[in-house]
Amino acid sequence: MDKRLLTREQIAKRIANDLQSGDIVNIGIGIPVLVSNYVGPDAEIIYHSEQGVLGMGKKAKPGEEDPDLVNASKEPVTLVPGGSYSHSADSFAMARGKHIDVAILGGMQVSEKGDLANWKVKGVKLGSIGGAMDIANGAKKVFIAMTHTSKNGDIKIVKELDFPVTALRCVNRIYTDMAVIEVQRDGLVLKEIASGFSVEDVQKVTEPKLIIDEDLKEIQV
Amino acid sequence: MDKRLLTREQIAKRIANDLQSGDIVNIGIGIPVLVSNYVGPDAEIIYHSEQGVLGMGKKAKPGEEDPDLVNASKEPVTLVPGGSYSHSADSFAMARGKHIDVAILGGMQVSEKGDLANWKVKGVKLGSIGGAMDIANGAKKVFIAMTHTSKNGDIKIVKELDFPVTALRCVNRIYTDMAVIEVQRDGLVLKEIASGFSVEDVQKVTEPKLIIDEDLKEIQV
Amino acid sequence: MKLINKIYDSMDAAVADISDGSSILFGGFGGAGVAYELILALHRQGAKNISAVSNNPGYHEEGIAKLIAYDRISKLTCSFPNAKDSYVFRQKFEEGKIDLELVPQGTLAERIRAGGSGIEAFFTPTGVGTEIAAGKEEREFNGIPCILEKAIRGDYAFIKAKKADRWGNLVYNKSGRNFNPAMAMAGKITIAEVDEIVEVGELDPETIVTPGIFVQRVVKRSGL
Amino acid sequence: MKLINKIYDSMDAAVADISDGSSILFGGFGGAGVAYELILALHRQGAKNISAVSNNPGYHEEGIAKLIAYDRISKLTCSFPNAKDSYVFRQKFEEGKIDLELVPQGTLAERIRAGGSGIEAFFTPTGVGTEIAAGKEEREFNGIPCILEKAIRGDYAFIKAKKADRWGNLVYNKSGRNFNPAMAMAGKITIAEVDEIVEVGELDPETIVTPGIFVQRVVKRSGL
Repeated sequence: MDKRLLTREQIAKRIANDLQSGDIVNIGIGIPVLVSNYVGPDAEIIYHSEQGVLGMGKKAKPGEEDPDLVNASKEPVTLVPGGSYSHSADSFAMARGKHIDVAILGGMQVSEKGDLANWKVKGVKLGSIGGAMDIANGAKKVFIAMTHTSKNGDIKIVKELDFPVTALRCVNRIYTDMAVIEVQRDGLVLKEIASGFSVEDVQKVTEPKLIIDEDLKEIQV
Repeated sequence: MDKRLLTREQIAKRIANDLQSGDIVNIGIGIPVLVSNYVGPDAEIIYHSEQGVLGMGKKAKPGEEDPDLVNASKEPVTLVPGGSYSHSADSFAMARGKHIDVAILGGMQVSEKGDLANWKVKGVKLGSIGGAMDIANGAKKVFIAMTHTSKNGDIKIVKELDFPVTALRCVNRIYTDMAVIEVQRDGLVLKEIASGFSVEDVQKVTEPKLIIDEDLKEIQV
Repeated sequence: MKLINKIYDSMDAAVADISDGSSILFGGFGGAGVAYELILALHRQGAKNISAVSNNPGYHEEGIAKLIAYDRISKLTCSFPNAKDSYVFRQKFEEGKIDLELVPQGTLAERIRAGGSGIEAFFTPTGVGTEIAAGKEEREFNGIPCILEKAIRGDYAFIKAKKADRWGNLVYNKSGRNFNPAMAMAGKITIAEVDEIVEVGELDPETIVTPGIFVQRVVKRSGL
Repeated sequence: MKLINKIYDSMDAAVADISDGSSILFGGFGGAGVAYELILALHRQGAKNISAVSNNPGYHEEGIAKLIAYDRISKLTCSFPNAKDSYVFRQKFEEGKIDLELVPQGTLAERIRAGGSGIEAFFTPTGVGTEIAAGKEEREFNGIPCILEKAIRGDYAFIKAKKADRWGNLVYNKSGRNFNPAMAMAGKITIAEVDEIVEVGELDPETIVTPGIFVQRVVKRSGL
């Protein structure tokens, strides 16, 4: 069987399958932005955007842009019916106060304890935090969407972070182009695996020893 | 000349003279409640009420009461044009954050350093604080309206409080039925005196040694 | 489509799962913004050993005074326990049947907001030099003496609002707002008793005071 | 009758008294809710050695990027300094001409709200185990590790709102709200740049987001 890494879109689609109607979800930049495209019409998901939008809708069409209604990447968006605005302190009260059900974030490194690095490359002087630390710390569940290894092949799922930390013990699940991995108290549990890959293939590019779920499946997307 | 103690109404009127148009004022129970009756029509005073009303108006007339619009004593009131509502945390952000220009409060004891006791009688087990501590601490200026001595003749302006403390070093001025006294760094300055009373009369019922203002006047009401 | 629907059919259904020993935040200042019908439903339900947070202890036998009268509340965190009409609380307190944590009103509101906001504790000047400071850490910041106050959260919050939609978005009526928005944030399960339920999208997004993220259940008052 | 009137005739008049070395809180997230005309007036006015607090450092040469380009800002407290279009800041930072205090966005918003609310410092989990925690006290509450963060205040706050009245009551437009309400609370002199000025009483009291108590000056945008 061919080994087929998931595309960015397929990773997003796989994550969308794990969202439930009613979830309040914060979406980070990168692959996470694609997730909302794959949420089915039978789910009512409420998107939180850090600058004070709860119930963020689709990107604004030409002509309906308002410079005062933007997403976290400063692109013009819309508000869905039922949406509301808050000031930044209250918006982050939502994030820090454990009111957001799921944060879907990109990752540079994730440790076997669920520590996350995603805000600054190692060795760089100037980085931007934005809402990353508050949201990673505060969301009820943190899902990481990323490629399993970096462009130049570096392992990203590691025993200990050596990139600058975003938040400790915050990640619940890691969705990569190769696997779905759950962070549990006793370690990383391999739950699903991309079509054509073996457990050994995944372990080879994953530093901590993986626990193999008894119900290991192929990723369906 | 007759010694004439000020009435409660006269104390209130004297305080009203020291308010300026534009002042944001918090009013405590007792004599302070009377102050707004004596604010002239040429001053726009904004009344803050702790439960989340900025721009509190007069008491509601029969038929216009709303059980959700009350003053700090739970009496139905009105809102003036320009008024607004806040939740309790924001309402006390106004008080604690030094945004209220003047708090006019009752007093049981005031010390020569400006310490205030006004929430609980000495020796009593169960007292109510309400907003007293936050407001006494947080207002830019605290004016105390009280009789100079207690009903049974106890001295209320003392060297050290022996009643339960409301807030330390918070009082700016004391308005009594006998005198207007300013709390300054070097002590209590007697600024005004009720008609017919001598400095000695006031000193006799004031424990700390009073500093006599060079411009000592009779209270005009 | 599985729509979000936080609306409960009755007050009784909305409080049915509250177990003995729960902590509950009760909105309201005096009689304004009190979830009276939810409180009555809780009385019928019978949960006891409740740890209550409320600015007032209720008046006569209304509001939480009724719960206190029936010995359902074992501890009250409160700023104004001793009003003339709060005789039920006073009597139970003197009999040793209810504990009191006395808190300045602003500190109470802020501790609750902190509980809902991921703030575990804060330093504030209110209470320095008073009996409220007993046992609390004191520290100066920029020459301002402060005491350390800790966050308050509740297993439940009983909120009174004017209007809600099925997402739990809320607007309030006048100073009936008071403690309700902060308590909505700090309740693990926040239950809103409302005068009116409207369609999603009817509330102006600029004027929603409590976004639905902070509300888990909504029930319409019977007004009886 | 001496009416309250916080309205200034021009942006220049509203910023005329700002002296070198002042601290200023600048509202806005990205380009939303930024008081652009006040910033331009401050540029004309010439004050330098400004200690600025702003979520972003401005883009291209717009907003506070213009002040940075002219070396008017000596220190920036900020959550997102390194965006693609924030090249002005990046260059000045690399040249050592501006200091940076990097703060997580939620901590930044909360430190500002604290500054306006009589909270001198607070404990929060955000930043634990990161470089943000360096030099800060760490303490556990209920098993949750937290760091101590201190209040932020400004000599001035530059706020952008939609409507104001002469009392300084403000409403905002959509997510243009962002940092503005908290900064209005924390500015000693808060100056609001607004699209429209209305009569006192025109704004619905239930919908006022920033009550006038937090605003000292109001100026209408020219829109040019």
